[in-house]
Amino acid sequence: MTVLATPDKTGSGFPLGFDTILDPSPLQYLDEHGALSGVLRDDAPELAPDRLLATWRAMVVGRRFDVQATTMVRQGRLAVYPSSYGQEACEIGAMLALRPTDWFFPTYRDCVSMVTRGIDPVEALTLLRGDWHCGYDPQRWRTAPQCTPLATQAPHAAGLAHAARLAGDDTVALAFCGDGGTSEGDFHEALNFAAVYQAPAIFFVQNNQYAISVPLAKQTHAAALAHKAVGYGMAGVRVDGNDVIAVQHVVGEAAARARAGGGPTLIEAVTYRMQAHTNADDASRYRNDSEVEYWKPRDPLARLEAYLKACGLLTDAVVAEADQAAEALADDLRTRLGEEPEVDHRDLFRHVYARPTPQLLEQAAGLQAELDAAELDAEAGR
Amino acid sequence: MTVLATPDKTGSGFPLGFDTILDPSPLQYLDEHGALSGVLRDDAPELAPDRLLATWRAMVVGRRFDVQATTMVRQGRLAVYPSSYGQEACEIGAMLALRPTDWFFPTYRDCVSMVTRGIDPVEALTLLRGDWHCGYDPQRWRTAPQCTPLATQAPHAAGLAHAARLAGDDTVALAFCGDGGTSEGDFHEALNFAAVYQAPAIFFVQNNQYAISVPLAKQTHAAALAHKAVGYGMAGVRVDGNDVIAVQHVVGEAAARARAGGGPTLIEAVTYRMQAHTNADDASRYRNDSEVEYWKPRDPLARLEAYLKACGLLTDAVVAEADQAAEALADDLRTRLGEEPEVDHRDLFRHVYARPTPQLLEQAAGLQAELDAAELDAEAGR
Amino acid sequence: MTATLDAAGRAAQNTEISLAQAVNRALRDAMTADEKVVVFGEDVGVLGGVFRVTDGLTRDFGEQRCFDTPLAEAGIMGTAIGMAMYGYRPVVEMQFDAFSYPAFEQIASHLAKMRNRTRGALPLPVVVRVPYGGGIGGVEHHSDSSEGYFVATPGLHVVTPATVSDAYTMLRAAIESDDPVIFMEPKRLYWSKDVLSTTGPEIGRAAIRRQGTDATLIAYGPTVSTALETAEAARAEGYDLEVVDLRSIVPFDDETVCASVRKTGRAVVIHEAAGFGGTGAEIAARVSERCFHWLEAPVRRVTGFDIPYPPPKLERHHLPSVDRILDAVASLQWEDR
Amino acid sequence: MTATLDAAGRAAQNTEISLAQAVNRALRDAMTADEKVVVFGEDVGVLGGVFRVTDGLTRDFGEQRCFDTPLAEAGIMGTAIGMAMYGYRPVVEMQFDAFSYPAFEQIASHLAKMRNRTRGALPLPVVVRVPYGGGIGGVEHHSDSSEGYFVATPGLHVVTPATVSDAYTMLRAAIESDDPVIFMEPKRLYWSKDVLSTTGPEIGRAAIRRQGTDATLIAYGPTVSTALETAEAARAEGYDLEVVDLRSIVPFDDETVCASVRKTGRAVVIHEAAGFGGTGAEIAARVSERCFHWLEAPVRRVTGFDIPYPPPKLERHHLPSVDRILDAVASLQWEDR
Ligand SMILES: Cc1ncc(C[n+]2csc(CCOP(=O)(O)OP(=O)(O)O)c2C)c(N)n1
Ligand SMILES: Cc1ncc(C[n+]2csc(CCOP(=O)(O)OP(=O)(O)O)c2C)c(N)n1
Ligand SMILES: [Mg+2]
Ligand SMILES: [Mg+2]
Repeated sequence: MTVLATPDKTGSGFPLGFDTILDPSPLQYLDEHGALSGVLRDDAPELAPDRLLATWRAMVVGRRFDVQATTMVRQGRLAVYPSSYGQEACEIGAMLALRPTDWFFPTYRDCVSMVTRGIDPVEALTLLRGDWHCGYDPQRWRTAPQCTPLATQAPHAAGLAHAARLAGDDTVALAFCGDGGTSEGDFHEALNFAAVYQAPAIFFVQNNQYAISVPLAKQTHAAALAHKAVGYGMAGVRVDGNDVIAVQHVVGEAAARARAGGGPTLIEAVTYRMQAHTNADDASRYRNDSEVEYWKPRDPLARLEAYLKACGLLTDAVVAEADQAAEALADDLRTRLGEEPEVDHRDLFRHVYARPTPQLLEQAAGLQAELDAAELDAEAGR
Repeated sequence: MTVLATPDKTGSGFPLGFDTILDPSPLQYLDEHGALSGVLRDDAPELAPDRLLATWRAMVVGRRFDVQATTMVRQGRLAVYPSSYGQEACEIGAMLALRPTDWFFPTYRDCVSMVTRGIDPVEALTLLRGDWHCGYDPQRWRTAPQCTPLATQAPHAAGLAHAARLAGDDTVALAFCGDGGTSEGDFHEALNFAAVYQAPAIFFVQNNQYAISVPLAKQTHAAALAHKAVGYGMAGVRVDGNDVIAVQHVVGEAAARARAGGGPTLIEAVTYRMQAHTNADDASRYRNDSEVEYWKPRDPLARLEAYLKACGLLTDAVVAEADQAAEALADDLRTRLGEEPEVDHRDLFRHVYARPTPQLLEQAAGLQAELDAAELDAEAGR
Repeated sequence: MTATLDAAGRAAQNTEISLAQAVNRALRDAMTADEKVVVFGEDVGVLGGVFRVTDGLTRDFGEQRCFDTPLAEAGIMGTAIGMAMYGYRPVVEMQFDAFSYPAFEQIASHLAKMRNRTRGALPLPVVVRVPYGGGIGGVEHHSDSSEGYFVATPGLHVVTPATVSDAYTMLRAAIESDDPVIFMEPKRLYWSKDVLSTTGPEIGRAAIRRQGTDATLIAYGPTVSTALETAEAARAEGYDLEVVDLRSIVPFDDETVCASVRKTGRAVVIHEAAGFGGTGAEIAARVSERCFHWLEAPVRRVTGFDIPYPPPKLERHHLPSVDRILDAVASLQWEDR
Repeated sequence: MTATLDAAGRAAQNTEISLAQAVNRALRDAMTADEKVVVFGEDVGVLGGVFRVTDGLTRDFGEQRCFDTPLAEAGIMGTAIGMAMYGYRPVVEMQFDAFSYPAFEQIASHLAKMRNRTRGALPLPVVVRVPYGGGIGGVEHHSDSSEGYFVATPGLHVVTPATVSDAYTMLRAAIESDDPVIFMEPKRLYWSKDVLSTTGPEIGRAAIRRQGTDATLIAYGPTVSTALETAEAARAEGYDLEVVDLRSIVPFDDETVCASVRKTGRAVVIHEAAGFGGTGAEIAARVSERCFHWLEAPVRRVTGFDIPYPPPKLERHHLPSVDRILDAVASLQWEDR
């Protein structure tokens, strides 16, 4: 079967190949209890034991990262941390379905994706630590700097995908976006551009039900965010965002279609933001614990674990190795985030332009003189 | 029957009352030959002889206005004129389906609507004449100033509709927009706001197939612009924009639903821009005459005329009266646009703020002194 | 300005409140005084805003008067314009300065121009609240000083309070204004506290915050307190500095500013935004022009560098500091003394 | 700048071409020289742009190199950023000045900052062509001078040619730049003609367009020719005026400007944009500061009024005119002569 089914309503007049699912119930393969549901072919790559174990391991490590970052923001080691606890199936499933040559465009919430991609966890936290705006080399990791102005990364992904296609490469660009971000004009313009150019782009909306305090019902009147695909004539799919098998599957299909010239896809992954918006937020002001309780048993990691256990894949050795890797990462974070990094004030002026303007040279010299004088004062004990 | 039919695909999971037509073929009641097609109830208000004749008369007058304005721009009496020749079914049908208490938001192309509403034709041309940015009193005519930055009027309509609803009034707000304008972020944001607030707004897209030189196929990959309604969970309909009966009908239904608290509607009216974008444009650079020829027999006025003739409604007296009214309007335009209007330079400073700032008072005094000096010089024969 | 405090307000007049609370109280009192005043934006409803400025408004005035919007700033601004056209007086919040940029077209092409376009027929009594400036350790895009963009857009009033009392009285006046007002709130001062007084100057006027004879420090919003600190520190170095708090940038109070500079003969302009093309350029240019024969030294500017706002760990180098202002004062050619 | 003309270009070097044609030729030559250069925007394809600046590019280079976009400026700018991240050198057109406003967030929050955010790893070699200024009888929103918004945004280069030759050489240099360049094209001058020469100064430098001894007129883009006319007219009144064409606003050529003003001792700054908070404020402020001891009179500004751009019938009152500039020159305190 094909997951992105042509709507069963034939004669609706959609152009051929149009395969947005109008049924708003999300696609799911692994149910809340960790049992396979739906109709996924046995040879689907997502079901290969190696892949399943790699996925599970990435989720164990990703979650440990998130928990550690949350701890460290409480200790004042990060300026702010927006947790993706509970969204790991999205964060990790999407990443594992891409190739290293594909680009992706994370938001502030997507550190776990970045770590999954291979970026040094400390570099992944540079922005949130307050050291610099981006800590890793975007070209090396084919990962754009984390984006804060909502949905503004979506047109970048459309443009990069279009460029890749013009260049004859089979690169795909995936942009993450929140449910709130879908309301921005840039989201609309990006999807439209990508559709018109049939660019190999994937717009992956993590619908975690909230934009800070604003619930989805105040964000849209549509039955599903995936329905927006209809208006762009692009493929759209709604997937259970806590089912890492389904997420990998739809991203994989979307990427394959994009590479084959089939154009962009809008994916809405239905998930839940288990923590407050960031450590600075107080979620009790706008939502009930009971809502959070409802989502706890729907945990993406527990679900996968249950399945793997049932399959007998989770051997003690496998579990021990993953736990060890996770703890090593946490230890490393603790140590390295504990150090006070050197942030060079000269960086202020270095990268504004390829060649600093005369004005900037003046200003840099002024600051240097100020700091030198202060140092002299300090030395003189003043 | 109800025109905005619930999609016949039951079980698609749409919320109740969701009635976007997914079939992209436009709704039509009056075919190209002026024969009634489709299933419109005999007692539909649009079919009442009085209404039919009033509509026809407005179209005769509206077209005459447009032709006269086109002539006068060639004579240099207007700075620019974007013709709506061939789009009269939209311009006029939409207006006649509204109440005078409803607001509407025209673009630069919608002078014919404004004249239909009752605005003095010369005041309707103030912007395009270059005298001032808006010539009529928007409050009196419940007509926003013509909007040039594309789609920016759409959120105003959403806001005004929301305000009317909060105030407990049954006012509806209708915003015109072009096919090109639907690509702007503001269009998206406006529809989403209106849907979330269930505001009594109508977004009426005149899909005249071009945005200056850019054809619809480069504007969207969707089968229909009306499909965008799906993504907002709002009603959407695609209508033959050269069928003034159908246009009135769908606008009437949308207005009725809006008044009843049923929320906004997106209407896509399929029509054609018979003239160049404006007099300054050279359409031969980007489209073939054959395309224009294809649309000529689909003329909205001829079509209605054929129908009325077949019904025996177009008596000589009726025709004579309409012709006379149209010629009177043209004469009046010729005369009054021929005069050089007084444009008071003091207006430059008068309406920037309720109370001019000290800075503006200084500047106004400076200009006045300059002009006075120039006048003295002129008098002195210098 | 005729703002009156309600009973609760009067009772509270002797207790200190924060600047954020002063803004909240102004909103409350304006909503009570005029039912056409509505407040909306992202998270301003149940949450009460990310800075708690709109705390309790939805609870006390209902969802129709204070409501959350979808996440779209152009939509917020456009909706506000439409509502104002229908007789409402919207007060909208841009959650952080840089997040007003998506609304820029609505602001520049409509909000600023509607009265003018319609020869006064469609005034837009809209207040746009923009928390601005740095110094709170915010990550990128959370510390911009965007006032310059608005200042350069005719048709807008641009004001910014630096005190608890001004936050209250100026916001009341802004809401009562029949013109759009960009109300820039120095977010760094949200937690500063003071007793509320409603006897301040009119909204368009500057205030002399400290009298002095040697030089004039011209500041607004978040840099007013830095200027005052500098004036204190300068006493030790033998300078008696006057501090002008502009309060309103558009309109500009030439009278007060020029009187001060003509008295002292020297001026330093201070703001957080980048210097090049910033608001300080206008101030320096007009002071230089209007006080030409009174100036003993060129007007100096102490501003943010011409760089994107830096990350938290570096912002202390970027922001105008007491030391940097003192250096500028010292450079004002005192050879004649 | 090492721009070279192709054979056809060389042959044409002795014939006059319009400024629009010079821009067209620069695009062509850049596209020929580097296949990563792509041109896109609204109506730039088959139509060749509403000003015919991109005439024939799609025909000659194909749809992949010059293409129409959907009608959405943030989309255009965002797409350009994404393409630049992948190694392209996009040159995009904003159809008219005021229609760059929807792209403002992309410009301010990304285009200007990407190099900085990524410590140089993601430079954005994007050129944004913005036809700007008035004087062509355009209805509202078609005559804005928006340079000030960009000038106040660190990370952008902002340049504007005033001659046919500069239009060519500066655009070639802008496309070769590894940084984003806002290329402001004075639309009023699109039809002005001259013989093309490629021996002008570097892109960041100002040019002395006329030598003079009494006062310096500082202009850019559309007001350079007005300044030159004024200088001619001023001869009759006994003033020998120097005219500086800035060419580049960011970076700013302090050296050339200050040398001129120090020589003449007087300066008038001229631009079409509203005066308050406009680019002229920066110029006047820095000239006043840096040339303080050389100035015989305050620096004057002749600019558009602080109003929304007026309708065609009134624009002549708004735009800096020879008479108004002469008045400003006359006010430069010549008592000492
Ligand atoms: C343009 C813009 N407006 C406002 C904000 C402030 N803001 C930061 S996160 C956020 C909510 C985002 O919600 P959503 O898109 O659902 O993503 P989530 O945080 O849930 O991952 C808001 C309003 C912003 N970053 N950018
Ligand atoms: C924001 C903005 N961008 C660009 C333009 C320039 N422009 C004016 S009309 C037009 C085409 C509009 O096409 P469409 O929306 O289909 O309306 P039509 O002219 O066909 O009625 C363009 C690009 C504009 N007015 N506003
Ligand atoms: Mg969310
Ligand atoms: Mg069109």
